[in-house]
Amino acid sequence: MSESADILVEVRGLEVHFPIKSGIVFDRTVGHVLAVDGVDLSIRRGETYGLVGESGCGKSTLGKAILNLEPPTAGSIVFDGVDIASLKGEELRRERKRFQMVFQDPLSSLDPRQTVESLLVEGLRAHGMDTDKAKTRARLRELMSAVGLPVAALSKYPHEFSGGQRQRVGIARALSVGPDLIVADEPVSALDVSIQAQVINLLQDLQDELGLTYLVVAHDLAVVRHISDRIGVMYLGGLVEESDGAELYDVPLHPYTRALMSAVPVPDPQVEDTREQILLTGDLPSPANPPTGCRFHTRCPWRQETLCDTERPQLRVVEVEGASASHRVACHWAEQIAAGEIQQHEVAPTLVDQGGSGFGVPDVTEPPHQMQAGDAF
Amino acid sequence: MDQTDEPTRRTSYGQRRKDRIDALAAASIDEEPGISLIRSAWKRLRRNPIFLVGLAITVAFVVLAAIAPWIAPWDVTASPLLDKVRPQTNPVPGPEPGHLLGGDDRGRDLFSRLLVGSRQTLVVGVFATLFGLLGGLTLGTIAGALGGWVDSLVMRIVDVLLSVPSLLLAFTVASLAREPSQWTLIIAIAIVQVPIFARLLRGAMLAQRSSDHVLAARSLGVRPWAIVFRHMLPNAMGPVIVQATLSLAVAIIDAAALSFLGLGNPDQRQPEWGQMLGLAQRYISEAPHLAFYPAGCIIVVALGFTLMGESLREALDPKSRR
Amino acid sequence: MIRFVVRRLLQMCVVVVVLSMLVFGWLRSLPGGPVSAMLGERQTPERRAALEAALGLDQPLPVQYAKFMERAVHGNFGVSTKVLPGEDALDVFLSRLPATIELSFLAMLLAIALGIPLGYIAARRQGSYVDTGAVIFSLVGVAVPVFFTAFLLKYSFAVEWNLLPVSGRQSTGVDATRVTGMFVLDGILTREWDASWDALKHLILPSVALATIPFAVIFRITRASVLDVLDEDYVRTAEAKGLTSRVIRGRHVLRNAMLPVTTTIGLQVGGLLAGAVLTESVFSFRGVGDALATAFREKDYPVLQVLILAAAVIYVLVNLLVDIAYAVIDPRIRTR
Amino acid sequence: ADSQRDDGDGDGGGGSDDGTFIFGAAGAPEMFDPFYATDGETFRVTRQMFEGLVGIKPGTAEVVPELATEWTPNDDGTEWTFTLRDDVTFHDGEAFNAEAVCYNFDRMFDQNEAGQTAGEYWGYVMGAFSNDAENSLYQGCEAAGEFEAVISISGPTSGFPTMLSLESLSMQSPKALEEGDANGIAAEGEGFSFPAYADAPVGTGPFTFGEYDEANGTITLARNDDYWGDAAQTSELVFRVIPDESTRRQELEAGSINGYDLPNPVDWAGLESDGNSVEVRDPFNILYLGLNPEANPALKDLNVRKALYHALNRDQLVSTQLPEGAAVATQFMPDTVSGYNTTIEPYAYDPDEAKRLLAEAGAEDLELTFAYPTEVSRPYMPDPEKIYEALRTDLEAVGITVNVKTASWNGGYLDNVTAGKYDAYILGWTGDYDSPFNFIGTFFGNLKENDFGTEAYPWGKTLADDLRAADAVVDDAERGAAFETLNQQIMDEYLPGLPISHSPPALVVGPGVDGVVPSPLTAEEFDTVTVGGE
Amino acid sequence: MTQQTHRPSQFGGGSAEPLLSVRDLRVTFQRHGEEAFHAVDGVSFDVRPGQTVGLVGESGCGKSVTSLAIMGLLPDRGNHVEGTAVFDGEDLLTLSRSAMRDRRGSDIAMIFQDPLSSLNPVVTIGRQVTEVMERHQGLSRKEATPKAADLLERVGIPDPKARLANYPHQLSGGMRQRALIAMALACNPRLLIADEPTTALDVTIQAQILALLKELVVDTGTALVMITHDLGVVAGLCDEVNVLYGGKVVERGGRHGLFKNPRHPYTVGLLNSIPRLDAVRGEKLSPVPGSVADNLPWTSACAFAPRCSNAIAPCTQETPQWDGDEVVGFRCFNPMGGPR
Ligand SMILES: Nc1ncnc2c1ncn2[C@@H]1O[C@H](COP(=O)(O)OP(=O)(O)OP(=O)(O)O)[C@@H](O)[C@H]1O
Ligand SMILES: Nc1ncnc2c1ncn2[C@@H]1O[C@H](COP(=O)(O)OP(=O)(O)OP(=O)(O)O)[C@@H](O)[C@H]1O
Ligand SMILES: [Mg+2]
Ligand SMILES: [Mg+2]
Repeated sequence: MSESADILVEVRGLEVHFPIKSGIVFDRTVGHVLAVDGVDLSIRRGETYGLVGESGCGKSTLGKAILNLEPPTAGSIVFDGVDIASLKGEELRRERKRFQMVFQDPLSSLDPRQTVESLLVEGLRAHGMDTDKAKTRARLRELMSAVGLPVAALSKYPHEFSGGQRQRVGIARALSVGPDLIVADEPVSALDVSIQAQVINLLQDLQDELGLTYLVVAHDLAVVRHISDRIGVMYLGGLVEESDGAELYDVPLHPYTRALMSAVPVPDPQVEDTREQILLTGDLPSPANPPTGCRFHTRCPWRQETLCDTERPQLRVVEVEGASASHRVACHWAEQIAAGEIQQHEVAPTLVDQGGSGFGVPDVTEPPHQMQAGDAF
Repeated sequence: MDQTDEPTRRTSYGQRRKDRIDALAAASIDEEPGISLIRSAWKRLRRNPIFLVGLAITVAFVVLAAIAPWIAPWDVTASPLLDKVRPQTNPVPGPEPGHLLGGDDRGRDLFSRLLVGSRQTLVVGVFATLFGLLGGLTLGTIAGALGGWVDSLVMRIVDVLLSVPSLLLAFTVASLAREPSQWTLIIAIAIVQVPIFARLLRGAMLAQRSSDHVLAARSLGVRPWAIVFRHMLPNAMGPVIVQATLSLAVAIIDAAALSFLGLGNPDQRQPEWGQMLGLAQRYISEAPHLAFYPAGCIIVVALGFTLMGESLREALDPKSRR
Repeated sequence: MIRFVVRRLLQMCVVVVVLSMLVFGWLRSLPGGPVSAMLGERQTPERRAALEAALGLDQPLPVQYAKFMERAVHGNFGVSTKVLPGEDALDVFLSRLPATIELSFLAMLLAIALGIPLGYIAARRQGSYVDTGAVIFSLVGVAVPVFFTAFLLKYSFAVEWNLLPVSGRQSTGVDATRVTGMFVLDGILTREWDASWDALKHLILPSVALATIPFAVIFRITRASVLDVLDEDYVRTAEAKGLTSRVIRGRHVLRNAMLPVTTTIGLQVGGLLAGAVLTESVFSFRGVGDALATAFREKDYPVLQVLILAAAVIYVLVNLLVDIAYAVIDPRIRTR
Repeated sequence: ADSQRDDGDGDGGGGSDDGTFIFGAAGAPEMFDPFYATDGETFRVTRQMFEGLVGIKPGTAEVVPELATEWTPNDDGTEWTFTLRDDVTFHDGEAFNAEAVCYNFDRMFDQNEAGQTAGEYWGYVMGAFSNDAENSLYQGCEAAGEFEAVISISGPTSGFPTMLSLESLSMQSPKALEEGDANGIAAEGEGFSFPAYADAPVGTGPFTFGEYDEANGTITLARNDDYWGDAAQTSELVFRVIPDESTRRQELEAGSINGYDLPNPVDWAGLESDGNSVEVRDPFNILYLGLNPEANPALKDLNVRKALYHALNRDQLVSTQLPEGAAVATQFMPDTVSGYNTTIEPYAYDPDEAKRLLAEAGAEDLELTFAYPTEVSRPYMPDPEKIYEALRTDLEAVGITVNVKTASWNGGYLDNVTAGKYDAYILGWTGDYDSPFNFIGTFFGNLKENDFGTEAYPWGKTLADDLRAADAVVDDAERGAAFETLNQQIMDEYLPGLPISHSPPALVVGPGVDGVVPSPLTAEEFDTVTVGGE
Repeated sequence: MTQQTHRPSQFGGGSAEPLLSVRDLRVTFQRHGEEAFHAVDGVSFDVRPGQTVGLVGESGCGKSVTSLAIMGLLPDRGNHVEGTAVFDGEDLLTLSRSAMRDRRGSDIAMIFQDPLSSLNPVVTIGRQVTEVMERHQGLSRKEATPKAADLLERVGIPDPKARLANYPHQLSGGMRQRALIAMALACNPRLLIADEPTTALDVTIQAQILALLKELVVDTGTALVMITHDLGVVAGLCDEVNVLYGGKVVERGGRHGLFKNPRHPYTVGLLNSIPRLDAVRGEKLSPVPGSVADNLPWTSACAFAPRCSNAIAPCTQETPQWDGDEVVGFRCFNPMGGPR
């Protein structure tokens, strides 16, 4: 955030609330799902910003809101100097060629009735870039080779491709109008492991070639870490931590980030047998009725008597060893936790929903021993 | 011994692979042009005996209807057997050489009338479904595309229409006409179909509206009307087309019922199955075959369309592709 | 739940008022009318005008409607002109209702008792001859006109084999006490078993004829729904638990498959009312449908009005009941 | 289809001593006060319970004494003295006498507004009610003695006293009328609400009212054991309402009814061969093809109308479409009616002549809007559609373009005919009683309002006047001659419409039923019927 | 041959007899008018008491079909099963329907992938748990209910008594999966087959469920067949790992051996294509090229050959044979890594 010229997207106080309706004769709004609830973030030109979090925490909604595909309830999204959130109709439509989206499910995001060619030409046509037949043709070839598909694929229908190939088509479509920013919503989570890697590599190659800026949404921390320059961790509609990719892994500051990290299984028995695990109790509370104060306090093993349940922590830079100035965290007690001043404790199941009591996690190589949830090894 | 801990080897290994991916990606997409969903559904349908039976019936029916006037052995308005008709002793002349099924109560050749009767039946069925489809498409598209209060309004109207039993509604509409004709019949049946199509299409349109590929088109900046007509409508049409096939059967049965009740075309010069059935009612005790033939024809044709529609539905329903 | 019911009832009131206007306007825009029904060949413009004036039919439509509403508010829906001349139309409806309830009830019972098991069997043996046969049978049932079905039924069961009565509700000479107007029930209540049995025999053929369409629909929905449910993971789970096929069929397959069937049954009530018109006429069964047919033929406007509105109310109420029942059997709605 | 019916098993034989006669009716009676009734189904029931001053000889249309043993008019035919039977009591024990007769007539005359509209037959034959007394045929009734009633009318007419045989003008118990507030009819909404009397009729006939089981559609009448004449043969008479024609037949075949009216001519042979007897009535009706010169001016030309008539192959129509016993009509009334002209020759079927006449009239391209009614079956046209088809084919054969029109009987057909919307249409008439004026007077007697639009013709007024003059002739023979002349004129010079045929309506009774006397007026009395005995 | 399954002797003593021994399992789908398709093509593996055996592979490689075939849960028609699956001395594949019914749920239990769709939405959790006990242990519903509450408690569902009356939709995803596990454990099965039990769940919930499974295996000595496509899950849980490709086991090993020294190019490819939290950042992944659609038929080639970086001439001409035994082995002409 040193140079504002570097910043492509600047999101301030973004909120997306979905009304919950009900009524006797006429529907009234009786509440809101706070899908995104006060997010600030900025994405620099050319970087990959990764967004992680559990299902339902608002990642996709945030991604869509940034593209104004989901109209924000509040807040501003300044894209290269233009506030997208306030744009409407034709203006917004014309602006769209600068930011594109890649979807999670490659099949459902492609119109099953259109050939790849017409899918790709459509974007060009919408922005008046399809004036010259030969040029269009050349552009299509270019796109196909960029995503590693043969030109013959142009005349095929989406259902005739494999999952990975479909995702390539989806990427080609996003690229067709020459965007600066691509929001990729879980671009690989519907794909097989071996195919995932192909698509991740492709995304990286394209970024190198075309200087794209990415916002990658995923629930898989490993995937996000692999491709992101910076990572934001979301919990229940808000960012709880944001930092450079490597640093987040080395110095996770937010208890939720720690738990998330420790939950990801590593395909290495050695690591699996020895690493510490923080088992969270229970599930994500409902975004229609989020907990007061820190949204995580109901599941937090480091929860304190004060502040946590009354005041919502803001993202802030903390003075912790190894944490750089761009590392922000929304935790009242981040410093104390990092310093080991606050110890983990057992979390009782909360009112919000079904909690889980602790379970022993046996170590598979050594005689199993009981472990309390939240006990750090 | 694996390469995992050797970055250099790994890169080259990776590079090798990358090349292969592209080669492979190319290889696995054969050169022939793509097969649309419809074509692949057809491939499945081709092997479905139920569909084939339905198709055979339907095609036979359509072809017969097309060529009926030329192959019918007798002029349907002439009464070659009239001399044999005696109201009490021989109200309906029986079969004889040259008259396969005998005659009707006016001494007209029954077989010829059955053959030619397929035409009006087809016309009524097709046009009623077509008009119903058009009406339903318009309403459904408006409701599904615009949403909001327009949607609510349209759907309330549709609800009211749907809450009246269909035949009763058709009967009501048909009886409103001062002079029954083929067209009042068609309109009456079409109106009954409108809410069905509208609701179906609107549901499918709403599903499309929130689908990823429509979102994708929106994010591409495709103009709203183009999204409606290029993406939403074509994809929402699947269930509608299936319903249209089924509706053809229903339209034929309803048309028969209405002309049976005297609301159809009053002009007997051109035969129609429902009307023939209605006329046969009087002879039900003495000459039930007069009712039997047109009823049989209606049943078979309705069955043809239904079998086709049902198997189409199954073929297009992703759930049934096990 | 109560909010839901109140909401639906309010909606129903709106529907009924709108419908009453539509029906009122519709009937009066029909060609012909009660006057020509009363006068027949003796009709002359003069006599026509006199009769119209006497009946208030010469006044502008809104005035007529206003008068109708005014009377309706006082519980007076106009007197029947032809079905039961001189009787209040609502009373005509009420007096005919028990017969139709009796008939529809048995028809629905038949349709359900046949449709659901057959639908289940057809689904279990999808693609088999049983399945194909049942599907075609149900389609044929829908396509055959009621008068034809009725004729065949009467011909074989009543005339040829003399097993059942041809038409009517009770044999001549059976002296029965009337309590509810539902003859079978009346016989049971008064312990006049013969009368009850006789009335039941009269019910069988018309209810079979009336049941064909709901049977076909219930059969097909059951079949489709069972097919869907059989594909569900929880059925596989139940199999994996080694449960007996009886438990799987009842608790896991049918209980879920019945949900859409329940709604269908409600929707069929509307169809049953429509079907009763033909069936009751053909079987001389003095119910609402027969009254509707007569009223339409003879342009008995007051009765037509009451019958159509009543049908709409019944339809809405039945569907409301179905929705409530649905909520009761589907915990996903009940516990929300 | 042969019925394998077990004859002993019918429900018909049940009940007391002499059995029950169960008759299948096509519709329910409207009420039981014949005065307000208009339809055949009601009259069929009330006929068994009520009698008029004059009656009809069974099996004919001839007038015979009934409650009056004789009647004599004064010289100008305006005062009629009726000598009454002295052995008659009403079902409620009230005595039948001249006072009762006058009570009845005054009751019928003195109707409130609703009653005037509802009391249709009175209005039809008498013209007006007490509030408009000068226009009424009926002028008053006086009891000249206990059993002598004098009825005054405004002028002689062919219809009086025959019209007293009308079911509507039957004698009813004054006490019951009084107690049941018989005149308390009111218009309510679109219908009439009837007084209590309408559900509890009291007459003098061979049967007394039992009950109307509305829920089951049965009307039960019981034998009147105190009947002045021969007591009814069956102890019970039941009418079962069976609207569907084929159901009536099946009920008969199943043995659960003993007879029904208007069997489909198609079924006659089959019914007979199953052991039933089809009783064919003499035709007392006329089917005609109505023409309306106002709707189509080309029809104003007599030659065009004649051409149309020559185009019709009525012999073929009668033999192929109408039941046995039907006859080609030569004039607008059946031959049993006085005033029938036996010398009129039918118009020959001659398409060439038809074409020639059309050409002569310059109407080769004649286009006709020709209509028929649906959802109806009348005694004179069991099947309008079929008759229409035959007529249409004939018309087309001589080069006329026919625009087919239809509407249901009550759903616009009658209205459209009355309103003159069709160029041509088929319609007919069944006589109420034996009077020529009841036929042609009804058709052409009212110049302003008749379906034939005779006002458009130069001779229209003459015809109407002539008809009324003929009707006012007191002497029967003279009057007959006048009507014969008129019939001739109508057919030769006027031809306002084309009389087609007379059809015999039938009624059918099951095996073992005897004593049914078919009436041309379709007015059978069932007291002579016996059931069972096999 | 050196890899030790690290816990075979804890239960069943010595070199325990396999509890389940699958030999040459072959499942062929034959649809009307379509070509026969071998979804499972000669799979063999053993499961010993107390052992956790993993089946890993990409989507469509036949994992689920294998488990369903063992359970006798394949659809009634359109398929053909060959081979043997000996459980406790009996071949499950030839057992009568009713005998198989008796085994299912009592001796062998199964957990499915999607906890919501795998639970009957209109029957209470309690009933769905008790019905197994009623069926197999002859308990009455009344007797079974407290046991069901105990079970729910054991799998970590808080306030189990109240939960018995809940319907599946009233529980969260993790709780539903726990309930499913409770049902599977109701009759103390000796073998538990878990088909991707955590795929539909979030990582934090996945960790909870995996922890639970681990504990159960240890506590009860139940043998566990773990089906997953996630090598990470396998690494943390399994004693023995079978890698499936195109309906055949292409490599097998103890988890330490397999992860450290993978031999089959497919296993290697899989391992290399997973982004790892502990990997050096910025490194490119090395994906397996192509997709399953590129497979060759096993009949005359190695199905993996078209995607294989190590493919040599015989790979496209012959079917590679199993090189190894019931404990370790692979199916490759040109394996990666040095000779063992
Ligand atoms: N259109 C909508 N109307 C109402 N609520 C919505 C809508 N879209 C999303 N939500 C709710 O908002 C919350 C956030 O949804 P979102 O899809 O952004 O989550 P996510 O983090 O992307 O989850 P996942 O990983 O499952 O995709 C969820 O609780 C969801 O139910
Ligand atoms: N009932 C069936 N009929 C025909 N083919 C089937 C059937 N069930 C599965 N298959 C096919 O068998 C193959 C193996 O399927 P299976 O479900 O075992 O894969 P899987 O390894 O479990 O994959 P996933 O990870 O997606 O669950 C697939 O190609 C599938 O299409
Ligand atoms: Mg999402
Ligand atoms: Mg699977």
